[in-house]
Amino acid sequence: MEKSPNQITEDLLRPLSRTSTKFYVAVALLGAVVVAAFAAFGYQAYSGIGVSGLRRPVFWGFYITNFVFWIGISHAGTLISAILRLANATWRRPVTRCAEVITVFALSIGAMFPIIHLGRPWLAFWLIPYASERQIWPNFRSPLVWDFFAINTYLIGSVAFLTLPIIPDWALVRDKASGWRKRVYGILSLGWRGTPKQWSRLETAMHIMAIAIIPVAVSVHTIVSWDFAMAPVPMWHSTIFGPYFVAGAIFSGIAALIIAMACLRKFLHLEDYLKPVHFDNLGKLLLMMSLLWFYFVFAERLTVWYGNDPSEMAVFWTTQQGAYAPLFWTMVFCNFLLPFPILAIKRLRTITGTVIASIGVVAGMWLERFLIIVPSLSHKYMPYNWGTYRPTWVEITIMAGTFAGMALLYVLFSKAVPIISIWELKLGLQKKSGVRSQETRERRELTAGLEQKLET
Amino acid sequence: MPFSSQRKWIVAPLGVGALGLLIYAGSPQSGAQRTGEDARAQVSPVFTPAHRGVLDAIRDFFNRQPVPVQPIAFTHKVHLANGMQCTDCHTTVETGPVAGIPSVELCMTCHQTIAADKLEIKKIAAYQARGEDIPWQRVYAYSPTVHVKFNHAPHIRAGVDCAHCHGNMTQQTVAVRAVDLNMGYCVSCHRQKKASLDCITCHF
Amino acid sequence: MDPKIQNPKSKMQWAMVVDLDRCTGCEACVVACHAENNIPTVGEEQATIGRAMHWMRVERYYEGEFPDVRVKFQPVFCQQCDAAPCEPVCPTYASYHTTEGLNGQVYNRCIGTRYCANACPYNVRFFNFYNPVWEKPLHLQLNPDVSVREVGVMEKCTFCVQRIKAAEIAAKAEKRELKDGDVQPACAQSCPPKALVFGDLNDPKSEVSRLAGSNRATRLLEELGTKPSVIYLRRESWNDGKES
Amino acid sequence: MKAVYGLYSDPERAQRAADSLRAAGIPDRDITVISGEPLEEFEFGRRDHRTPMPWLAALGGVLGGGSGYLLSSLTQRAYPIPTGGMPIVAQWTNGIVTYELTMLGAILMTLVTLLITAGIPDWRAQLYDPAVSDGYILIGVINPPDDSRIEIERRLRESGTAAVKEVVLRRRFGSKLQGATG
Repeated sequence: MEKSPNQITEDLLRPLSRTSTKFYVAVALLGAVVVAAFAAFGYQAYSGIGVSGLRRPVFWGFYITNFVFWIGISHAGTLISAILRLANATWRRPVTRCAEVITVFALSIGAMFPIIHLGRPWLAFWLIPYASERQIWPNFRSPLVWDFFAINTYLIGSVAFLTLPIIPDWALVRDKASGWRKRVYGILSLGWRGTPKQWSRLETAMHIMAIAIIPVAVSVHTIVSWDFAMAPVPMWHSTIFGPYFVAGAIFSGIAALIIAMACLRKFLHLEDYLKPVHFDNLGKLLLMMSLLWFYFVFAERLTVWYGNDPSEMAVFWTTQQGAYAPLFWTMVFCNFLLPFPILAIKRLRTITGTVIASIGVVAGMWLERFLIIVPSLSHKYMPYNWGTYRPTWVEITIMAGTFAGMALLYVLFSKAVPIISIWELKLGLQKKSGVRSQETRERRELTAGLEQKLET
Repeated sequence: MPFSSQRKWIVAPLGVGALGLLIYAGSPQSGAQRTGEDARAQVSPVFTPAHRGVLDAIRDFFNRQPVPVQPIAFTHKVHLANGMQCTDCHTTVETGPVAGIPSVELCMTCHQTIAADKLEIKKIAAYQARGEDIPWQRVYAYSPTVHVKFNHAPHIRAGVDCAHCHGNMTQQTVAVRAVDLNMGYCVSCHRQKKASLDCITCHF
Repeated sequence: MDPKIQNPKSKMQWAMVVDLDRCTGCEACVVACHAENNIPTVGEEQATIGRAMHWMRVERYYEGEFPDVRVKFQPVFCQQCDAAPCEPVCPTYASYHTTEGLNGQVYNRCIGTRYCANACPYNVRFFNFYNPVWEKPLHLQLNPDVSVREVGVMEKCTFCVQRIKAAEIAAKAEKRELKDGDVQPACAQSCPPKALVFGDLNDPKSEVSRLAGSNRATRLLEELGTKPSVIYLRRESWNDGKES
Repeated sequence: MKAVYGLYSDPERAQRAADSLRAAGIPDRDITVISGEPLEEFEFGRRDHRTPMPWLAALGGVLGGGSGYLLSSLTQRAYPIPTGGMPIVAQWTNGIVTYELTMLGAILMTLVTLLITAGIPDWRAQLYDPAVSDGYILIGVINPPDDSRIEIERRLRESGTAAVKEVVLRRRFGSKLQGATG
């Protein structure tokens, strides 16, 4: 059953105009958690980072785990949507925007963690290269400064990548709305009219952005991995980290996207737009990433095992059989043993199936980041200095706050912006129904005739 | 009910948040007892925040220092006009890290007789009588957080004029911060004179 | 490997020699270091979870089965590496290489990423998780020549840089070169069996240069390529003179 | 300022209207076309298709990369922090900063080019009709010559629109986005 263009407009604008009490309840509850997290951070900034569970030798813990996790999640959108855009995959149209939103929000949240984890967060601006009377600039050798540049480039790029195709949709809302909404969306839509020139420029710009954003996304997670790989810490100092992290990021990103789409489908009644075929296709992608993830883990572990370096073996065994083994094997279960059969068997690759697999993957990938950071730091070289780590309520509250914050931002966003790109959907319809000018039709017939001739 | 299943996943983070608040409210380190130095020691025997309050922290962040109010309206102008040298009172400037503030006795060696009837001199005499030193306030103080270890002697030996950093003292009564001694000021002079630019020359 | 590390940019190369044969594990160096460098004591509770601060520590490794147990002592402090992993990772140059071959730590520049501490293979960097306070009258024992670090900054052994600077200024005032023995860090000064010797490795006549030429000379985790400036003289007395 | 326009429910008719206006001697650039979605399959939807945007993006990349390289290498020279025998200007790591700023330059240049060439933001009153959002395509002429107005209206109507409208546009910042219909 195909929807008419006007039906599409009506369906997708409904969440913007109608607000249920449940929306307010959700915002209040999520907002409460976010406020609690901000309070926890204020308490930490005031008292000192000692209120977290960090200690010698585990100087990085939950905060950096969450940093890597959220930056990983952010690869959902821009990368997937850019690839699908460039590959001209027609099924992408309802998916791209909800993916790009994840990118922008997850990246903003992730970028907060390096600041949260600082001993003196009020001096975080020293990472910005600006001329000061001190005449000292940031150290461009430091992976943290690379992070600063990479994340900012990615953030600016993905905000543009998300916002540009929204402008025509805002213009649509402007035309349909009345009162203060009309004025607000009138300003937001920047006076968009929809002349052929505007459409053409927008599509060219999106094409260039899609080409530019893919290498940026790859570089961002590579650089995040280099935060670890540049330090001579057992099992960090490895060339595999760049691609391993990029693959992991896309893996968790797709999983987050599937969960977000399932929520949207259910709560915003978008059953006719986010169809089983989308979950099926994303499920296949997730399956491929799961296999790729397993391949990387296996390659990394096997190399370490054969290398038999004593300091690396200490970390290896503690994750394989020691204190961190329960977490390690949970991770393997969540990232491979659980999603693999679900996604590989066509009958199980339903919406429910992919969502279950995705929840497993998100949890598993969080654990993966934790297992990369903590066991290595707690087993560094000289056994006299081995230690352990346990988070405190401050870290847990801040982490809960970021998850709630992500959900909150998503809920608010889907209230302000059509979560599925209306004009792109209509464009898809137009292409499918074959509305074409006389001239094109003639040209098509001509080429079809030529092909027939060539075949015979 | 489309939102009924949503509630379940809202409850989890909220529970954690509520738990966090509960622990926060109950933790011994929370609360408002952290004002003043004495209260610090009572709350935690070892640790406190770096500043006494948020305002203190902000002032330090922007390097705002209080304008010193001196107990005696000392006038450099008059002393220098009468042919005294800086080193007559600031005796250790050529040999040590600090220039040295003259003791009340040193003041009184001259002022026993000179201008002994002036009001301000009587104040000095009173300090001497009580066996106290004059509580001079620092004018050129580095914030403790910048960790600068300045040493006067090498600068004097390198021929840096006192006025370079302290302004023209022949025109000042009580010393005022005539020069903003920020790092840029130090570094440009070090560059000019080809002195060390190693961070640890000053910061350790 | 050539025991001398040449830093082409500097005249000095400050180094320490630790004679493991002489070390008795008395920890006088640890106490002296605490007193000299205003190192805070963190209290029982914090020390239990691993936040104790000792720029200098004496590691103990046990050998053999009870009752035939022997203890090996190994004083460990910042190795002042020539190719230090802590330096390039600092985003603000708080951790950097000084012209005299030290690993400088500029407290005021430190924003507390703790990246240097992770990168350090020797675990000799310490972090101020809270703001340290000296209860009265203990604040009177603070060394005025050394900074009192505040919450959120890293710190570590400086080779008593305040003493080095003082000696250099004094030598310059007397218009002469620094000579071997002019500088003594607190730990070396207080070591009863003289297991710690400090000096300039670039000066071929110095005591450290002589000891560094010993066939017992070795360095900690040398295989990592950090080129430490601390030279350990291997324990030979247990092995009856044989190579261990 | 005045404008005459017709609304067309399907692109074929809009195309016919545009062709008809052109036949009447109205130059291409005076014919306003507005649609709620890109109509690349049609001739009138492909106007102004050529753009130097990719080249400008590449130029932006070059500028960004150049400034990235200069930023990192000049600041390292400005205060040469000793690095213990390692180079003061570290080319490999500066390459990373250069790379990121290259991409940033390309992205920003694309963005700026888009905004300038697409003529946004522009909140002044322009020829527009909210019916575009209902799927209609607007074909119109701004400031038609008085003598040919009747002719234009006739041609617009002939091409198959229900109503030809005339609007007066008030060039005032922040005024309503569409003028009063006449």
